[in-house]
Amino acid sequence: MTSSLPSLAIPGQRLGSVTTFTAGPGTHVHHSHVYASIAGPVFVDPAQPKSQAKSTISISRTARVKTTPSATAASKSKPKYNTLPGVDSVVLARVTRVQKRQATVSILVVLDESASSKALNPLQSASDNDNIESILSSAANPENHSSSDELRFQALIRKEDVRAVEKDRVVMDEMFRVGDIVRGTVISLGDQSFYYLTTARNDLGVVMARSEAGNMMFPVSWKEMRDPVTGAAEQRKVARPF
Amino acid sequence: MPLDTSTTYPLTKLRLDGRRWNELRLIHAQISTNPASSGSSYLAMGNTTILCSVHGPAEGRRGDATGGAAGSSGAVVEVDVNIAGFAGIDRKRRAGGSDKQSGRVASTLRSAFQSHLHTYLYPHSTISVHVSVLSADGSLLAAAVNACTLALVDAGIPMPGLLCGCTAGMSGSASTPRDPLNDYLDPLLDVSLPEEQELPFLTVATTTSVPTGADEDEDDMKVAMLTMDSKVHHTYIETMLAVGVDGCKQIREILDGVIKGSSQR
Amino acid sequence: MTDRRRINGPPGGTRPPIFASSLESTSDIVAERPQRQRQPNELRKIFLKTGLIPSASGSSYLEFEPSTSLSAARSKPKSVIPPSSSLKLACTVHGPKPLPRSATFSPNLVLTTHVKYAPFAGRRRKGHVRDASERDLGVHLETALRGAIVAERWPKSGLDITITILEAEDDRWWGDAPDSHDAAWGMMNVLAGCITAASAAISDARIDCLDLVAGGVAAVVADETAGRETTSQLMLDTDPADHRSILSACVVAYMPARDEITELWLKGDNSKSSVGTDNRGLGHEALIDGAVDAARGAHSVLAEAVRESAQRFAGLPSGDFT
Amino acid sequence: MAAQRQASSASQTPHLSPAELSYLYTSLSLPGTPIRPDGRSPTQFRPLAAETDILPGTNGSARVGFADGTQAIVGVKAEVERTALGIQALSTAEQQDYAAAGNDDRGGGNNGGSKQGSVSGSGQGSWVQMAIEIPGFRDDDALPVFLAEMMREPLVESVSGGGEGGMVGGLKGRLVINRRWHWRLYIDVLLLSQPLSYPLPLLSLTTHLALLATKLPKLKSKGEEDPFFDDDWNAAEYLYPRVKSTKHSSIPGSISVHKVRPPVTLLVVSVAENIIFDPSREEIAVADAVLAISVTYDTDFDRLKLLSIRTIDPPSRLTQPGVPNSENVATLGSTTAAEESVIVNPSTGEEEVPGVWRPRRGGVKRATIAKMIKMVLEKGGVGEEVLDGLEGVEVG
Repeated sequence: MTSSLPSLAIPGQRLGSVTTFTAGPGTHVHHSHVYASIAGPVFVDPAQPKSQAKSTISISRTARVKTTPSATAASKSKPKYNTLPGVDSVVLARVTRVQKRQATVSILVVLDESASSKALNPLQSASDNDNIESILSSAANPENHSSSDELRFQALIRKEDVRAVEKDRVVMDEMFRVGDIVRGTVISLGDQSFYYLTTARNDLGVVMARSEAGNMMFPVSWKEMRDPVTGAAEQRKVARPF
Repeated sequence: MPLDTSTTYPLTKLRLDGRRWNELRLIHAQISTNPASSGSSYLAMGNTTILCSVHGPAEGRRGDATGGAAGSSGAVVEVDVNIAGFAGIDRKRRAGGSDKQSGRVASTLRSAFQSHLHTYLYPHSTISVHVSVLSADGSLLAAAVNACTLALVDAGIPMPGLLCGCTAGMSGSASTPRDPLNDYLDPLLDVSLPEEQELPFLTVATTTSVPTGADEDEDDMKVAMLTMDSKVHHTYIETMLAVGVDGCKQIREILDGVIKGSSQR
Repeated sequence: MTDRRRINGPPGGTRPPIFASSLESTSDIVAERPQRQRQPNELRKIFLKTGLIPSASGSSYLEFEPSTSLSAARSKPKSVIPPSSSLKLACTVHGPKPLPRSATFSPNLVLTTHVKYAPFAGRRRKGHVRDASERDLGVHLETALRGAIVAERWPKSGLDITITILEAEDDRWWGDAPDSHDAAWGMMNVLAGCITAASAAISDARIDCLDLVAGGVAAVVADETAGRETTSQLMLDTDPADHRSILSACVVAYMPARDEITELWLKGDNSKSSVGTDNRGLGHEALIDGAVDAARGAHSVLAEAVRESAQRFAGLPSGDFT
Repeated sequence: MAAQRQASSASQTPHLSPAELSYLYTSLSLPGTPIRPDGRSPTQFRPLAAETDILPGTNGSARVGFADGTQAIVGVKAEVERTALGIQALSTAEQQDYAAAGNDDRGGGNNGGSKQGSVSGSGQGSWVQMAIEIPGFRDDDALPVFLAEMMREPLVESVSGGGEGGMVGGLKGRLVINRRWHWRLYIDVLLLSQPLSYPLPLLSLTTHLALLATKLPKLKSKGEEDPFFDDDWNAAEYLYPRVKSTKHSSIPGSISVHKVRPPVTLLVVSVAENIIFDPSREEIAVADAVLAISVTYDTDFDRLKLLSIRTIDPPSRLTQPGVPNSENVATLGSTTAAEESVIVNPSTGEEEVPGVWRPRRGGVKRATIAKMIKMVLEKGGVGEEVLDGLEGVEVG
């Protein structure tokens, strides 16, 4: 079955019948056949032997070569059709504005669900072509705001979505500062201009921040980070460090 | 035959198109010409042809600068004038969709009607007027005022009275003081395009606070708009103005007839 | 806005004077006209490569093979004026990116196309502001691509496709008077090139498409080699400079896998010609079919270029696919 | 306003819900007998009111109004202009043979041209200029530009045969005064209100009527003289010449008919297997494919001929998809998956749930295009019907 499939497909190439395959990411169905819709290597997720589900055929958007997708990742992750932030995707975002009721962030990277449980993999689908490390290192100093913010998707973290407990006591200024790098998950595609993010989980929140003195800070508790040079502590909604 | 009024008029006492000094051109008007708008009109003064449509009063566009604070006390009048490429004698290609002339006409109309209409009845709303000039043959602004009035009446927007415009010129350059003994210059009513180009003229629009009637009093007549771009000795102004105001009165009766005629149908 | 402060040269190229004494005979001018060396159903070779512009999420470069007379003139120039031109264009795709703030919510990918001739692309200089023909091309291209893209997979985002035409096709042989055949036939070739190149660039940007959409041109030309008799003939991938008279032409954007046309632009009066069939009314069908055949040819190049870039991207050694 | 400009070719997409779209599509795609929202038959046009020669200051003008209140006014103005000469015209007498010989293969138009001797060759397409003004659009926005090009293209392309009452070299040939002078035709199209549907049919019909009514002053000069014209407007000649009616007795009351007529551009959409003419805004919103087909009357063969085709981006590609109940969170569990069996749409090959709207994607089959063209061109088809209807409009 797999042998009849090409290792590499181009858009419009017929991959198989819908009677044997389910169309996964990177493919579409036309006249009862699965066709490729992007160019790239073809992957087949074999069906669970006991279930009646068909094998899912998909085309990888990433340049990873020949990593057999783990069964856990395949089973839990919903099919993802694009590199855009979708509901439940984990993103890294930079805070651009902090208001009383909400913080505005711009999304830097969309992480794959399968990878987010492991470590940050720099080769994951990035929302732009820049290297992830360069984005993050340049991110924390506010002077470095380039016009490329215009090209990034904007998102909002509303006050009630910052943390799961004591939602009414949240003071936005004590949670985020402009320039922080935040890990969050998308709860809604939102309106015409903003996605909505939440950080109401232990592993979500500020992951990188600079102090007022401009030094990278390290987390000391779930709500505090400290400057290693001056020793001053600042308040943040800190993501659980790994 | 020399084709200008200043040389032929003193001899014949007839203007180029055969009119006497106090004659209007033929006015033909119609209202409710366009069912897609709140109010519309078609007006032809001689060869000057204008279509006008009114939309509103409607909610102003959000994010519009005029829709905010200015509109809180009353409706905002927006006027958009479009002079068609084929309106003049030579076909004109306009850059960017509007030119100086249409812009000036639009702003004059806007200020005239903004103060004329009972805008206080419609706070936070916009009355947008679209004027299309299909054929321009003089007295453009006056004809536009009349067309707008008709369209606004058709749209049912309250106003104290009909706003009627007319032009008046002098049959010569009128650059020297007027000599009461040897007064050879006649004022001319409702100037056409060739007259407009060679002679001084002014555009006046008047209104009455009371609707027209037989017992109309001169005192009720108000000048709502007056523009003049040409040079004329000040002694002539009074004559021109008097003729223009008289022309407005004639036009008011015509427009009145148009409105009443259409409502009977 | 024209430069009023100095006296500029004429905007179009001027023809150098040809002195009667230097001409052997008046037929010399006729001899200069490039002749089509290809078979009626033979296409020009296409060079297509993707991923050349690193700052864009997808890009491609397309070039048509110069005609024999042009390559001859390049190697051994007889005149400063090249006899014909061949299409060269670059396409960049930016996005998917957020829509501008003023835009309304869109559940689909919003496509924007810009086609711009470089000022030096044609024989007549183009301004920096897009003119009517460039906007017209942009709309055609948008129609062609929108049908091929699976737009609902990219909500709330926009895709900008920018095409710069570096060398345009001529609308006619340069020596002909502008009235000989004045319709913008070269524009149709340009559009076909734009469609093919944009399709490659979109695929390079990994935007979901139903199929690679390829552009093809066919035309009915009045044959002049057959003496005084005016026989018309269907030609694929016509170079307008080769032909004295093009009666009608057609460009399609075609998806071979689905046998569907996303864009069709046909113009010209082919009622006088009897192409393919005896029924004169069916001339247009032969024309559309011819354009589809040309598009199939372009598709094979397109597929190869996309496959090549996918291999490079996936790190597979070339040739390692079934 | 900004969003409107963005939807360049598709005109405005009406804000219809997926349910409405699906309902429209289903009723329009009923095999054989589509049900249109306004009850028209598939080939029926909307009623319209037309008048010509409304503007004294133009060479020809027309006004057409649809019942929904959208109106268009077209004014045609002609100006005399000096002709820029090409190599051939500049060259010496011996090359003239060559020029004439070369022109011969351009069909009947130029044969007539060389017969007349002094009149050289054919005109240029650039002598016809077209500008479209639509409220709410700048005149260099994509929609007006695209529409103007779409309507200008068949106009300059329509080369028709000579003969009695014919037009030598088509419209372009008609504009030639002599070797050094020609007419330049400005066609200004004015849409008086924001279009409620794709304005092409309205604009095309109005332009057609305005051109029929267009007159050019009678030429008094001869040959290569600088042209001068008869002052008498009554002596002016129609741009599209008329002949006394002989064959076309079908039109009652008309004494003179046009042998050559300007082209008309028809808007045709396909919904599933059905072909629908003159679509309203709602109909165009669910169309699978939209074509603009320009035709004119072919005097030589007494039938219609095709001049140009353009595809127009169907707005259905930009619509919002519906959510089938099986995927809808709000109704989850109330319907089983079996109730909503996915079927394959026979015309598009896409899988869809009946009653759930999916935006169209993909292109159009060649067979569908051929069917659309055939319906326009065939004898007694829609194209003839429209041209005959326009002929019935009292002109001049």
